[in-house]
Amino acid sequence: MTGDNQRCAEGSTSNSRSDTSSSRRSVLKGATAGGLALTTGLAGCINQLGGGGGGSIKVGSLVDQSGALAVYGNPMAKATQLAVDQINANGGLLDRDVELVQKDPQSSNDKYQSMARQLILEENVDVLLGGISSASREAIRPIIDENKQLYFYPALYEGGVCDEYTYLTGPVPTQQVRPLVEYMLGEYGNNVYVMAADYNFGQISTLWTQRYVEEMGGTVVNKEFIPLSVSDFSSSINRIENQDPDWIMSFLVGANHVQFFKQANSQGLQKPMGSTVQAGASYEHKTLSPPALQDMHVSFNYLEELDSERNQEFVSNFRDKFPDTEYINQHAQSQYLSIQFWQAAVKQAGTADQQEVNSQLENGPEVNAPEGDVTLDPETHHTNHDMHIFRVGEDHSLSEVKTIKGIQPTWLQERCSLKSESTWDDPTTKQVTPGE
Amino acid sequence: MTSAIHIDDESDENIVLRTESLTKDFGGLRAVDSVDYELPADELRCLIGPNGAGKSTFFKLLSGQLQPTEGSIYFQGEEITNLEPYARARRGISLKFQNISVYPSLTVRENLRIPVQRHAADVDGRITELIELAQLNGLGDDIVDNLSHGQQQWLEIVMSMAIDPELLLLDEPTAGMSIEETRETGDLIQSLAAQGVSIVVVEHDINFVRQIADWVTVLHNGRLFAEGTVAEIEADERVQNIYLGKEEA
Amino acid sequence: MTIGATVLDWLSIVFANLGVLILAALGLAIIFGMMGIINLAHGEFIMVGAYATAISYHELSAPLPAAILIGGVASGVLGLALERLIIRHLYERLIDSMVATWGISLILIQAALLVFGARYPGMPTPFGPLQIAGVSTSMYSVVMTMTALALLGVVYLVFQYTDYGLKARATMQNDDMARSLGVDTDHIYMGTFFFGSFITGIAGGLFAPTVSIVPTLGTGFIIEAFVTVIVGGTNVIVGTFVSALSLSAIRSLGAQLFGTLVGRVVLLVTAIVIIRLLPQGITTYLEERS
Amino acid sequence: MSGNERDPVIDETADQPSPADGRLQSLVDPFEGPHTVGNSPKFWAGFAAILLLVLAYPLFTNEYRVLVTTGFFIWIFLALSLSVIWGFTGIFSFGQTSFFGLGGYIFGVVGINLIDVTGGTNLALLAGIFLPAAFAAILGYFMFYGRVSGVYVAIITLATTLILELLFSRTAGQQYTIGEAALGGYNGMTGIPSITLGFGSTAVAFEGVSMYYLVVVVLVVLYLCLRYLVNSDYGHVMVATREDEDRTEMFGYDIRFVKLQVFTLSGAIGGLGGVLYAAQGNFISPPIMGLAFAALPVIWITVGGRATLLGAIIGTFGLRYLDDYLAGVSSEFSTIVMGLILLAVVLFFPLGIIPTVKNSWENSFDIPFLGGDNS
Repeated sequence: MTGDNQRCAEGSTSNSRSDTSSSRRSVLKGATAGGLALTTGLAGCINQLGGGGGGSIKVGSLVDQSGALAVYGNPMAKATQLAVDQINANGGLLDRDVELVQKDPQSSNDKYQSMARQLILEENVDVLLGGISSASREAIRPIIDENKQLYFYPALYEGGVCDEYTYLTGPVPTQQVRPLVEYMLGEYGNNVYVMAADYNFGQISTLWTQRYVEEMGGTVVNKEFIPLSVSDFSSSINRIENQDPDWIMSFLVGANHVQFFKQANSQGLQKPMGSTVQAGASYEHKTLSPPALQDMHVSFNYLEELDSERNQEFVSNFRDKFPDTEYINQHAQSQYLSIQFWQAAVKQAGTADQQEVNSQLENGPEVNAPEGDVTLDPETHHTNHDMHIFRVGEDHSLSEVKTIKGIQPTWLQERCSLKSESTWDDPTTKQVTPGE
Repeated sequence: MTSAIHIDDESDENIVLRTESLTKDFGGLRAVDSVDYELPADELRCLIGPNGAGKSTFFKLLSGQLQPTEGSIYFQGEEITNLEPYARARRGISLKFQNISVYPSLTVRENLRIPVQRHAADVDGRITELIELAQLNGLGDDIVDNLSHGQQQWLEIVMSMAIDPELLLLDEPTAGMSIEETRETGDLIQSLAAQGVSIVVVEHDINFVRQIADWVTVLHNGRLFAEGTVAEIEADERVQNIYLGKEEA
Repeated sequence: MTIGATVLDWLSIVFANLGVLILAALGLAIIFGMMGIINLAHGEFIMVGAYATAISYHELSAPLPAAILIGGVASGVLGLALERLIIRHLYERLIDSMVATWGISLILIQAALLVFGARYPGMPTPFGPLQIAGVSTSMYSVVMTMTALALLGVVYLVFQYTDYGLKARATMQNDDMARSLGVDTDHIYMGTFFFGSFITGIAGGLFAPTVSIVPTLGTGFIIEAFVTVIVGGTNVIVGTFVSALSLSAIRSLGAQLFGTLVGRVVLLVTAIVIIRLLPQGITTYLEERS
Repeated sequence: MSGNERDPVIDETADQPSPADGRLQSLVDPFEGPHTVGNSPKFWAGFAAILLLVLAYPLFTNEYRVLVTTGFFIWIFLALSLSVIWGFTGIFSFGQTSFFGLGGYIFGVVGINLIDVTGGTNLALLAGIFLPAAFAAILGYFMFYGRVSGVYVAIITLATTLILELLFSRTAGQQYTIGEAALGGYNGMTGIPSITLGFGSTAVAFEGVSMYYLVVVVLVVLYLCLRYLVNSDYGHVMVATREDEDRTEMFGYDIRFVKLQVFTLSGAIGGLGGVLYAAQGNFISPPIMGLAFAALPVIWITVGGRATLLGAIIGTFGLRYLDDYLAGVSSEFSTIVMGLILLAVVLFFPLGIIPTVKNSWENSFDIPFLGGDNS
């Protein structure tokens, strides 16, 4: 009985909740007043059995291709398609076709939840990828934990997720912020002005920035949090000019916030800037007309401009298949990388069964991804990345100024040991924040 | 300059409604200009005046729809100047609006149920009674929108009676009616007056005024211009002039 | 930071915000004030104006003023088409016009995404910085506000001194009466919707150099536009100006002192308080006083 | 004003109703009246049939469809909270999502903190209903006793829900934790317990199929209560206020207080919907109070039909099903099709689907739609 039918026996009866809420097993879930649930469970299974057997291995993917986050999601959707097509092109996986079921939640957390349920409970996918904003990840993680679904979250984020079923192929602040702060303090001076999007990602990244800046002897002269819907920065630009910092650290996210760079440029604000989101994720250097993003320094594990031989091949394959691609951002490469890790683990495990694949993943496989050779960290389920710092020129061309090899998510390693302390049936599923 | 002649000097408690220098400004325009008005109980009186004389504004001040700029209003001896409209209705003031205000999408019976259910014990009995009074027999379940203009006016008059008021204010009850309907409205109003409710009617049609009332008050440019019996007012040359637009206040 | 500099800072921001609010709200005020149509697709008319300006700037390399004009015409024509096809049946049906324009908004955003992708190349902000008495502001924002005030003047002139303007105001007060006096109200509505959309397109064109050209760019303006129009009350010119001035003054004060979030919340709270104190908006209050 | 026109009375005394009908009739009598669609044995038969179908649905489908359908039913609470004030009392509110969001967040905070103490979410459920109702009462007093009406009520309520969205998306830091429950800022609050009634170990958690039945039962009870309300004397005053405020006030009704009471009730219904939404998804985030969601109930009611509870229910279920289906198909044209549908409904079903279907049915077949004798 192959993996994907196992859920049928397990899914409708087991109910281990994530440890934060009540550990009470749901009595009613097993047998409602009319005893209907039991028959439902079986009924639910009957139609699944038919669909199981040796059919294709299913990969589920949720990326926003419309609404405010489409700018990040379009390249990601193409990257997933490319990865699956490449697998099928050379013989599929374990001699079975890989079928991609990719949906567009239209930048709405509500749709993320219902589509995650559809992919897990109805499509019975063997692995789930996707989620762009931290909000969408947190919206579907309870559903993933409840149904023991193997899940890869590709985007860079504020860090701290320690979840048995979740793997994170995007970088975390320890990997992105520390090297960037170190470089910028060295190059431009100790007074930093932080501009951050006013939600979890912006706030926690600012906490990390403050910690590293102070650790390295600098001072954060001001921290400003901007709601996602705000697009007017005149008061902020005035404050920056008055406080005259050495450089600015930016965690601005979304189409509205991009206007900060245009307005700053047109108001004559000339300051070197650092960011873990600009260019590499939302490719402003492609869409803003120069010199708005001049003197911006970004630290990423992946940029389309990376001039490794392996990346050039990846980029040309990508653009051959999708000529109208605007930019291949970090999120897209991480989708591709997630499938590489999953593929390696499935081959190792010899089955698509999620529990087996999970234990293989916890052996810390190494894959040669477009960004370079990367390994999975067994204890935190995060990825060890090389970090590249690029500077945006006056004509918005990118030039690499520094590379730091193999950075591990050290802070999380002290607080999260999934391989040793968490198991498939008694999972740890929490998110740790710097305050703790 | 008012030529009010008080024929019957009533003592205070017999006055059901009194206003003291009641005034209302709309920006620069003074719609009602310090009007002193008295209505003895159980009287049926008319209020006339050319268009824009302030009649409707005066009624809206009485009903509480508008707040006066100055002056005060007394009802049955108590001041009600700043009382909310619903509180005045509960004390016994009822208004029939200038343009017909009934519930067009509901049936006649449902229209009547709204005022009646708050005031009568035997709701259905009272409704049937009022339907007859409004000469709408057999139309109880018709949608009010389908009734004729006159029928809707009668329905509203009867609805305003349904809350057993002490004082009934009727704002142009015969507007848009045929001669025959106007006469019937006159009979209806007189039959209501007979039930012991004081009534003030705003009207233009002088024949209608002659038919129903014996005492008339004339408003002009927001001020109380003249008061007296129908005959005196008809004979008063100055009243005719303001209707012909000759005389300034 | 001397007090004077902070006040100057604040004034420069108020001036910039004033321009944005007037531009965002003027087209809506004309359509909502005149015809009682709640146009939830107003943000998308701004987006169409911005796209048309960006496209004509990049593809036709048209100079900025010409590109902005093209933006205005594009929105105007779109408005005209939608008025003839859909809105014409919805006059006097305030709520239904809202649902219909919400549908139009969904369609326009997705269509822009399909045709131009998630992000269209932006435009440089012209003129660079402006230094006045130690306060640096963007020259373009000054130009925008001046243009906004000029547009206000144009709209005033059109409504006060043209034949169309007279008929339009008559139709606004009482369309049945106007019709009985021989005014072809159907044409007036068509013309007014075109005029409102044209002004909104011009606003979109003016915003183009300061925003990133994405299908959802309109959503950023719709709340501020509605609040400005509602608080302004019935008079299109005076109402829009006075409410835009007071709202931008209060918002920038909040933003200057407590940060942008407070600025945004303060704008909404001010709108609530003004509506509560002047239930018919500022203009009726002014008219009563004049 | 759109309302449902009715044809002259069809005299039904011809076929004498048997005693059984009599008892059935007296049972449903309080739920029938002029302000609801469907007031006859045929309607109730149809109602019972559909209810049976709904109760049996989980037998024929998988757990995912049950969860999704429960979600559709939960949205109906939001629609009914608007229908009762807008459809029946003429209060056009654009901010019902503020009660929905508040209900969800309050249930989350109280639930997370008490689930391991009392073993149940009883207090959380009550708090999620009564605190939004209290908030509605305060907001209602502020508006109605200031004689604010018409489109201005819509703008104030819209501004309120947008302010709530802004403030809640600001609560991301550690300091925004109430007891155990982290508000979570823009990422939203996670770990919200399912509805668990009872105390200690005997408490019963409602999830999956059992939650489906709970929601269906609560929805049916709410629908019947609202039918009773709108057909009662109080309901007449509500409809009268909708039709003509000044006229109704001059009959001695303090319409400010009437609107306040109905608005408070609508806050409670919206809060209940938010509680069920948060409990089912074990999650709630600020966008639920944003502009996109605030506009939805207005659209559902306009499409379904403004002056009918049934219209609100059918309009909401239909559009949510369609939205889910189109998103599921994940074609690039999903939102365009939804936009076209909204246009079509507004242009071709001006009164909303239910009233238009009712009128055309009655005009063509000349028998009351759903067998209503005078509705």
